[in-house]
Amino acid sequence: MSNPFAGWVWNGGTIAFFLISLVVVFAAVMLLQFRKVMYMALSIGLVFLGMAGLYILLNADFLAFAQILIYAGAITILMLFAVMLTRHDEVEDPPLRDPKKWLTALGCLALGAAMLWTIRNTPWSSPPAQPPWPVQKNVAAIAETLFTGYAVPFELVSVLLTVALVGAVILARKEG
Amino acid sequence: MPFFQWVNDALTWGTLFRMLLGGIIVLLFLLGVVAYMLYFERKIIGWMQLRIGPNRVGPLGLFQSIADVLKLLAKEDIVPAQADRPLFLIAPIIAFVPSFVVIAAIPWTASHPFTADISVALLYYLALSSITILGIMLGGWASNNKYSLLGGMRSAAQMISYEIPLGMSLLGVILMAGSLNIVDIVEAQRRFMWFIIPQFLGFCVFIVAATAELNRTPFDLPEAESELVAGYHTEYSGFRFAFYMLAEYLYVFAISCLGAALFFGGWSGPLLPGWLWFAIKVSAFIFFFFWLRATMPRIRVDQLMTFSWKVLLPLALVNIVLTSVIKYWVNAG
Amino acid sequence: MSEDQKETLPPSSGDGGRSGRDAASSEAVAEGVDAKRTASPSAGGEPGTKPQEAAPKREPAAKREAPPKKDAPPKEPDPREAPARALLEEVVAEVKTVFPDAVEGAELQKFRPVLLIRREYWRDVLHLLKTGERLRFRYLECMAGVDYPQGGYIEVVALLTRMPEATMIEAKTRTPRDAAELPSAVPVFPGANWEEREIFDLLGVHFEGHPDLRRIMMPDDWRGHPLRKDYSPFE
Amino acid sequence: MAEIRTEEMLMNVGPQHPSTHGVLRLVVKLDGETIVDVDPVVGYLHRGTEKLAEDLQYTQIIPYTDRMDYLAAMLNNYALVHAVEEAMELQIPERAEYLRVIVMELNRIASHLLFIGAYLLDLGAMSPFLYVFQDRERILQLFNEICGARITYNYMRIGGVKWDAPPGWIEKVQQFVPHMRESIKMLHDLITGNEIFLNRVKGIGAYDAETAIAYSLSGINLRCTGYKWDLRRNRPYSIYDRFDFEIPVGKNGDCFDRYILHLEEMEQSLRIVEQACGQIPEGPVMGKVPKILRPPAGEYYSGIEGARGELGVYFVSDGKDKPYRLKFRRPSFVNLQLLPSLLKGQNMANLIAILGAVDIVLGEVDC
Repeated sequence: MSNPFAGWVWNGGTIAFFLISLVVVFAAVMLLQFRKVMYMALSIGLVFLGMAGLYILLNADFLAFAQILIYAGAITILMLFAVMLTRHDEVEDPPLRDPKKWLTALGCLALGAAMLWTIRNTPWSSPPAQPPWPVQKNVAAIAETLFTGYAVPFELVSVLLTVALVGAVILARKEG
Repeated sequence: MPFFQWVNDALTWGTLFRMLLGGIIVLLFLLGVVAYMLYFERKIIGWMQLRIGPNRVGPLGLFQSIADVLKLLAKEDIVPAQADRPLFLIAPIIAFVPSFVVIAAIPWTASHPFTADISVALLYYLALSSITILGIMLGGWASNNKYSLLGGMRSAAQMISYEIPLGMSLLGVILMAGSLNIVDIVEAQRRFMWFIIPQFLGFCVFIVAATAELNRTPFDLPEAESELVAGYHTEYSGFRFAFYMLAEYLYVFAISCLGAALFFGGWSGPLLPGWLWFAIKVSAFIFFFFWLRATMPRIRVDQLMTFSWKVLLPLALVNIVLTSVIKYWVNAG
Repeated sequence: MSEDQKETLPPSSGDGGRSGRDAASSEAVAEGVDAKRTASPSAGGEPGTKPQEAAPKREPAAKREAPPKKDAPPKEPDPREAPARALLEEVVAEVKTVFPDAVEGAELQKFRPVLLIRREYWRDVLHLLKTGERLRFRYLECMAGVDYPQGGYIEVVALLTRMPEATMIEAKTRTPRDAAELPSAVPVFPGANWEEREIFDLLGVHFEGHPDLRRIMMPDDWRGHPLRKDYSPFE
Repeated sequence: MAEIRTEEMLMNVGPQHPSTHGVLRLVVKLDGETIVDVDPVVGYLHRGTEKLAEDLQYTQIIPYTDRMDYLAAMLNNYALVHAVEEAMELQIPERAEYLRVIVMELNRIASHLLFIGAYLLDLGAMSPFLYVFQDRERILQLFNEICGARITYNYMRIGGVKWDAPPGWIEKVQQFVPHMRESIKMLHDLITGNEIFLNRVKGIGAYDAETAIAYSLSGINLRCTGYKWDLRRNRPYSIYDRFDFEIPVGKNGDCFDRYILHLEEMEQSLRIVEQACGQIPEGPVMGKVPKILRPPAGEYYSGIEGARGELGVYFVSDGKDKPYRLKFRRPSFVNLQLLPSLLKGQNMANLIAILGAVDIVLGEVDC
């Protein structure tokens, strides 16, 4: 195989891609590594934020900010609330030395290798030179798709969420 | 201003330099804005309360806030012994970074130098500002102080609750302009009329939710001195405290910019240059927040929640429905 | 101690002469007050218009002597006195119908009826004074403790008011200094709570049945009771 | 569904806290933001005034009374002076009585003004605090002119007052009255109609007259329940029977009634001041009083209507020049007792609203 970096343009986008990927991987590792629940919640927030960064690089602005708003903002805060409001030892016990760990590591490596091999050998259809719609029309396109092609599923999801909301309120009422 | 239009350029040393220069200029400008916002807040509230306000440092006390900032920077950075040290140190930064980042989406003039032309600017604003809540909540928790914890919790609950009516109130404007981009919204107003008129209900919801989102009187519960001493930043001192203050005042500025751009036609106006019009409108908003602070007592925490969910949210929904129906009707007819 | 003092307000250490008088009718009490009042000029050289002159007789003899310059021409009886005495008689009679031997003494202090209650009856009498059909002194205006080391007792005073007439009477009781204990008035007057805590703190009177008897003014680990006359901070 | 376990939190509000009005400490047991239990801890300012008084001549005690309720020191002065005068049956010159009434009522206004300012500050509104200080400042100036002090007046003496009013003083007071009426109107406009304020105080911390009487509450804390009880009327002292004024009472016994009664009482005090300024005669300001005051032996109690309730002085004299025992019945101390039962089950934010409305001064609570 030729130079894997052939054809790369070192512009902001690519640098950002590598930086963000690094942050996401780092945050994901830290999430597993931390022993304090609070720190874990923060790490997962950082992962969400990094994913949003990747979406931006893919020109999916709307998705990116929805991701920040809902995952990095609301869901992380929800987790923090849950951590603060529930009583537990905030520190996990250190993991036991376990032979299974080595097996796990081997399995992970094998999985990684398999995925890499698959990706390299899949005949991808050549990507379009331009994104299918101009950046500015991103939101409008999503809206159009949602409310025309997928109107029924969208409405169904809305109903489901409303039911969940009402259910939550009723449960909370009983508690009080 | 092509000099600062670097977004789509290849990354060269020149681009990097222009990037950094633009960033530093905006940063310094914002610091100046915050410093003099503080000064005017103290002056204006002073006058409203029959006092003089700062008048010692420099002519008319103009350097007072600069002196205050210097004092804060020179202060010892105290970390309470029982605090969660890493979180305590990082929380103000989490709170403060998004406050600067959101400014990027706000166009100050028609050619908006320094401003990212983001297609989803309003969503961007709402999303990023929600990160600040994280910083405030963590600061309250990490201080290991009961007042801080209560303040942090209240703050998170309040800001989350009011983010929803705030976002909903913007939807009316978005529907009318047909875009999430603030530049497009301002342009739409130039063609049609200031959205304050057709979106008056939306504006009312916006201004209330914005005040709550900013934790300002009468919604300043998170830092209600008389109950929680200083709320989430009770234990903070020195420049970490300054970070929280900076974030708070930057959001005042940012929300005022947003209000001016979405409801009052942004930079548009006769005779005067665009940036001046924008500055005047933003100042009016800021003045309004100061004015509120000098007038209002504080609302109670349960009333605050009830108000958000039972009054503001339904109003915002009604506004959305009305706007959609009218827009559909106008388009059809 | 002079004999007229014994007649009106004997110390709680008890003397045999009391019971007979307690059993007597309200007129007898009133006469007792009168007797004191007429006796007092002869002792203090003061005309009969100053009923408060009776008070010092509870004090040790060394303290009680009023200055001789108080000699004044005899005055008319104060118009406030007659109704006050009538009230005193009425209250004493009411109390005695329920608790015949609860009242140890009765007098007028500056036109204010004063009842000295035997300490075992303290709470019951207060309850009676508060709820009694014709008494209804339901407002506890003030409570105070006074230390009398020479007499060996501490006096606890409760000033009760009938509302809305604003008629005030004073009920007091005595408890020995070295084992100061009284039934608490809190079940009767919730407002006595902190006053009793204060008396406990500063005078060391233990109020039995008090819901929350702790020091209130001094720190919890303070030793001694500052308002006692023999208190020394350096002990 | 699993049981949600919530933990009770013990919070120390005070002794250094912005809205405990001094060094009051409240140990609050919280469940979330709901108050489960409150234990007020007082005594941080205890100076042993009652013990000190036993070693002081009666006139020497007067400055100590200034330090009790330092917001209404004239009334404290008067409470002591009045008790001794009653005991000794002294004759007070007319002019002195009028001057006393004028300064006492002015002091009541100053104290109520501060209550309103501090209360609104507790509720998060800063401006009224500074507005009321403007008016209070004028009263303090008047006091400064008449007695040379702004807070601790030490103005009254047994038998009269220390100084006569300087020339023009009465006129200044007369000018102050309409000015103050305007200010009260302004305060009504600014505060009483404010929706947020009403929401925070209406129906909060309410109790009925029976409870108030059982807990020996006095002053506005009693009158807010609708029970008309003011010692100036019910047990007239000094020359209050010569003036025409009303006793405003509340209806619901809530924080709002307590707030509004302060404003209404100020208006009544202004009426008294106005009438007193019109009637004040010329003459001496100090009666004929023996050099050394020796109240005849006995027990005495006299209560006056202080700014915060019934301010009583109970003292036992053994015929000497010093009291054998002196006890102050401090209204703040007594009124504060009801606080724990008012707070139970309330929201944490209501703690401030309820505590503030009780209107305590810690110098008086601790004495």
